[in-house]
Amino acid sequence: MGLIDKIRSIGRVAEPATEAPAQRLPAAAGLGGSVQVRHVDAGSCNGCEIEIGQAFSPVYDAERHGLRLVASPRHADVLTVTGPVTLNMAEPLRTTYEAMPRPRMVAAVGDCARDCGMFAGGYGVLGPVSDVVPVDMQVPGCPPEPAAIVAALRSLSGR
Amino acid sequence: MSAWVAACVQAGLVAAVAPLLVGFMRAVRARLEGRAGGRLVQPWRDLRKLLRKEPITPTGAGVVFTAAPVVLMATSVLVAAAAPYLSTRGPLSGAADLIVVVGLLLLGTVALALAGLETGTAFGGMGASREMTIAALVEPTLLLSVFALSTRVGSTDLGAIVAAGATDPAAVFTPASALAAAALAIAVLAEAGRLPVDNPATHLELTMVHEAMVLEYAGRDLALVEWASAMRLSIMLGLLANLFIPWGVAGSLHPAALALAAGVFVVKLTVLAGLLAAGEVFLAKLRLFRIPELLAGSFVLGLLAVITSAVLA
Amino acid sequence: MVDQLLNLSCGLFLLSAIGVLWRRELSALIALLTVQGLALTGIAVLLAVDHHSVEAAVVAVGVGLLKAGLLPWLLRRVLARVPGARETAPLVNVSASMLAAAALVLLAYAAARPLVALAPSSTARAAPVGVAVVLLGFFLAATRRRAISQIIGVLLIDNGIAAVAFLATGGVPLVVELGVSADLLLAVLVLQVLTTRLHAAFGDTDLDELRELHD
Amino acid sequence: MNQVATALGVAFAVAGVGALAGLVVPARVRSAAAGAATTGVGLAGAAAGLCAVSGTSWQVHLPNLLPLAGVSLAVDALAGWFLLLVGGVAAVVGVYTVGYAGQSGHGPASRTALAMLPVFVAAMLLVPAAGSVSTFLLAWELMAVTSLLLVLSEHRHSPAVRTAGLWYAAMTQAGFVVILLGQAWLAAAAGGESFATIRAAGPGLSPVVSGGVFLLCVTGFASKAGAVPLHPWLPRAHAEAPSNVSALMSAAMVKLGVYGIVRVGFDLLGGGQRWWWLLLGALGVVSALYGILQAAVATDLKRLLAFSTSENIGLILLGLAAAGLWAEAGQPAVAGVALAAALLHAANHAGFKSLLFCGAGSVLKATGTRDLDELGGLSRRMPATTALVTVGALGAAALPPGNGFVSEWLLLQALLHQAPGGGTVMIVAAPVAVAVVALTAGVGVATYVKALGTGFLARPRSTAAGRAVESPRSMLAGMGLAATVCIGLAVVPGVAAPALDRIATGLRAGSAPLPSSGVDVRLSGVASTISPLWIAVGVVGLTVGFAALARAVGRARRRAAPWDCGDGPLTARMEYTATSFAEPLQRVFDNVLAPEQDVDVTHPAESAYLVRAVQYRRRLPDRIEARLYRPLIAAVEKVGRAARVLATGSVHRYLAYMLTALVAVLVAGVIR
Repeated sequence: MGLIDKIRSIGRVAEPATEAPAQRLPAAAGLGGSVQVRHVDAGSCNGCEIEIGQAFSPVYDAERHGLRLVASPRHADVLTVTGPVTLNMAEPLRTTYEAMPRPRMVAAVGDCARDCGMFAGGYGVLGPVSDVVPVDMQVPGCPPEPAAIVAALRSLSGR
Repeated sequence: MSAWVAACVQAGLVAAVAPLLVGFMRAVRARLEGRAGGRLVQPWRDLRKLLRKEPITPTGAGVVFTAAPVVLMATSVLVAAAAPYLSTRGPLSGAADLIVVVGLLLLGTVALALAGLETGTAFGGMGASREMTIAALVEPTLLLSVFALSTRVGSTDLGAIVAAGATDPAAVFTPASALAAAALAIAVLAEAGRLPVDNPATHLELTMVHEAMVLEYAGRDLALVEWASAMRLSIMLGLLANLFIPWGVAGSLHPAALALAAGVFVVKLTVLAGLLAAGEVFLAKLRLFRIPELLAGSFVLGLLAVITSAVLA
Repeated sequence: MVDQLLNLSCGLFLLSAIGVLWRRELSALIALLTVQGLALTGIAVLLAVDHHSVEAAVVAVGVGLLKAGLLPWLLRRVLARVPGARETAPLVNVSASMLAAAALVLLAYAAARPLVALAPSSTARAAPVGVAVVLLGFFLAATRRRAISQIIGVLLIDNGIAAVAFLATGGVPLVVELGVSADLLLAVLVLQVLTTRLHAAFGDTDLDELRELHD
Repeated sequence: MNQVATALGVAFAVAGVGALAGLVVPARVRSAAAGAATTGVGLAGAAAGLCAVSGTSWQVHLPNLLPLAGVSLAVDALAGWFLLLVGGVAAVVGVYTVGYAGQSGHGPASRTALAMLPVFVAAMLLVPAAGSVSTFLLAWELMAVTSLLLVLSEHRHSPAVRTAGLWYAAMTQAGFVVILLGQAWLAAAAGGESFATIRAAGPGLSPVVSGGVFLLCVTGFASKAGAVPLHPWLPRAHAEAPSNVSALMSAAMVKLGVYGIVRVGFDLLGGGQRWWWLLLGALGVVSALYGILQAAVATDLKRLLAFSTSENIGLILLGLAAAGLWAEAGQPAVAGVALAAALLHAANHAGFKSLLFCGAGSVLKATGTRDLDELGGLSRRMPATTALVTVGALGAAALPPGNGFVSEWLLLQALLHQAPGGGTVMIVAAPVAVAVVALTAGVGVATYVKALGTGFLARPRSTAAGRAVESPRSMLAGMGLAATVCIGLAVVPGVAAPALDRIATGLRAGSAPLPSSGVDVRLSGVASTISPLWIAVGVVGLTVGFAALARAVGRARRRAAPWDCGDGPLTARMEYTATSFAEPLQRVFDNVLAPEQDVDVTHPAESAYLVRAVQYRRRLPDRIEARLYRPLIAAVEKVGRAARVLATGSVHRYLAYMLTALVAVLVAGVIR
């Protein structure tokens, strides 16, 4: 019965939610408060992955805002992309975007995804995400804080 | 005539409640994990959005792929309309047979499995293969518990079984029905793809059973699949509830009685779903080849149920 | 009312035996054994209430203390001393042994029908449960490798015999029950020592390795 | 003149003409002629059966048609049911044969094959029509010989056909001998060889005699019916025979084994003791489980169908056993339900299995392979065939609204019903039987999902499958006919109720099982109802409705490459094959199937941690055959070799043998 005691002693770890964003991104109007997220690591250093993982962890609990990570791009509305797009990941990124049903959006998470950050000009780097797929929103930071990621995604779900 | 109306109302009720039930189970799980969790209506929001999005057919897939979600939905709705959830006197007495219900649910599973194979992806085939294996092994348990329940009444008609139970409580609290309930509960877990047989929340394809078959579905198709799956869960929990807690089911078709029955039914569903969700927090998914052990156990429970019902009866 | 409760405790009694065959974790096995002890106690108490006999009640209390209290505690201690043994090592895989259990229970019911026909009372109708548990106990002891599984098997057999005695005759003399229980206690203690020695000698409690003592 | 007589007369006449035509007409039109003749025979036989099941019985004795006993025919409702069954199958197969045999002039279109086809059908019609032991045995042997010739019709193509023929010949002749002994004993004990006399004397026979006769007859009939463990000929013959012949054998001929058991067990011997039916039930249980498990792991499409025949026979035998037990326990109503379930399932199986074997034939013709691992993608290349096969598979999987479902529902009702008088045996046997039926149904569903999903859906796994073309119209027509029958049986099985009632009451086995069954199926002994029509209407209607609704609202559908995890396009080699689909089931039932599999991993020279190639091989030998028949065959061979010593080849030696034999006989005569 150890688990029950743990549950009781820990209680609720999710931090109190801030109020919902004032306006929702116009492109996300059709989603009606439900946002499924598919993630692609286009060549990141995994710093952003850790932060995204945190965003869906019990502490930040993105699920309460109608956000969910899904297992297939076919189920997804938003593609979160991290890192500078490397030569090898450009095609997979394009296929993933193609596999998503319309309306679909792309969120470039982290400075590398916006402008290749410190990897700009690297021999294996093709360019920022916007060179490969149309980007609808960007989350600055190296890495961006989970709160920032959650806030950005909330501007899609509107809750 | 009114019987048909009642059936439609019942189907509508199940269809409306099922996503909420899923939302409720997610909420319970979230609370036990220390999270705040989403709203109850979140699954409904998801469905609404998915219905608006475009469906995608993989190249090379044909009519089977597009038909499967619809067949799944049709079978679920038919069962939801026929089974005695609100009143024991449904219009489709010939379809409210327990064996027919099992067959119809299996038909939905088969449609989805064929669709998984039709996509030609490795994951689709894997999911289909695993789903059919589990379905095949669940069948004996299901029918043995049917046996145990029907010997009490001398009929496999769901309405008759529920009515008999409601009129004679002593016949419900027997070892036989307790064993049958346990066996049926495990079978329901397996059929509905819940832990420990299948993890509905997994993202790792190699551990998927049900999810692997629907990886290719998008938009409207996915909405139908998820809605139908939610309905199947409610359908089976509802059967479990009404077969073993048969009170509050209307014996007539009077609107007031039906309304009351609806309330009671929703409460039963909520309780069962809450228990299931809370239990899942304590469980881990079984290895695929440990699942036969679980089902063999439930099979023995079903057999014991039959024996005891035959001997003690 | 008493009949209903009696049936339920009989069902529990049988279920726990099945569960012992079903689960792999030894700790779970011991927990199930405790449950079974409680169910047996329940049966005894109900019968005592049924017959309004004080002696039977005393027996029931004794049974409860022994089967649901002392023996599981001893087994936990054995388990604690043998760190390696977390799961049973079945010689027959679990699915197969479940089917075998089904067959054994069928056999028990078929075989015990004359007994039931002899005294068609609700208590006698539950007697096959005891027979089934005896068979299951033998099966467990025969098809599990760890010494603790053997102990548990023996305990199942004893529980089954006790249940048959209670249900068929409506209670055994206090002396007999106490004597049997004393023997059992002794057996458990011996096996406990054996297990620990075995562990010390081989670092394992796999009884198949006792064969090495022959040659 | 009685209609049954007329119809049967027409049937036999057409058969003669057809055989002649098959022999004389040129190869161009040969298959058309023979096919038409077969259809004619089939339709006439079906007409006779229809008259018989609707109440007009007929019997005649023609003493001087044959020497000694002559020929006597007697057609009652039971015989009519099987006449109808055989005739229907033959009508379907006849139409199918026209396109299937083609105009090549060899193989299934060879002179013998096409000439034999109508004769084979006529022989199968003669078996249930026989009214005396001698006529029955004659018809049975005629059926065996003609079917053997048909099985061998492709013997030039592969040696496998020859071994199959050998197995079939050996087992069917052995079965015939056993039946001969049984029926001769019966006739001798009853003091007359016409079924009427035996029927009168049957119940009065001593239990030893009747038990022995039942054992002998059941052994022979069960081997013809392909019940495990008397089945090894079946997967071979069904797989290697031309598909139209496989359809005839699996859908019609095998059922005559069932007919024999019903005729002897229920009719001639008039019920019997409990152990008969327990034995039959055990046979059914074993056949059902073993058959479906072998089918589930088979990758050869026709082998799969053949083993599924064993499974369905098992279910039918289970139904008969239940009927016998309930009748013996004094529960005529439930016994009637069980009997109805068995007979209805026989009809259903005839429907969907003829359809499925024809479908397998079309696939084989179009792609040249029966291996499911090589097939796939046919739903695009052969849409009509795929649709028709789907109807058959739905029935074979016993899913609503398929036709197999109704009969399995009836069977379950008969088993689920715990009537008083069953006693301990039924209390123990019924749950086991129910569990077996359930497991069989479950594995059966998986089996047919495999057959349909890996054989017809997804992408082609071989160039041959990729080049498949739709079959000619006549083949589709034949399959369409079968599909129509299947759908009819699935939606309104109530139409068969009067016939089944008449049979059950006629057999003294049970009271009318399905009184007042129209759209719904109502049982007399059991308080359960099923309305297949409404279930079908509900499923189809709701499906169509939802599809229309979904199409009406929402966005347009888009086609996109299947999701490949972003890593290159998916090839056919990445698909799940039939083998991989069945792998979990094979693992679960490892102890029963005992597969032989080995994995060789070859490493490159530089490092043992790298892998150059992995080779996986799996064989699933028929375990019963390996354990039971191989030793037997070895022993027989040893005896044969020993006997060779006597045969040195010198004529004088042989003449000496004859002389000694003659003398011995005479001496024996003198001594007595």
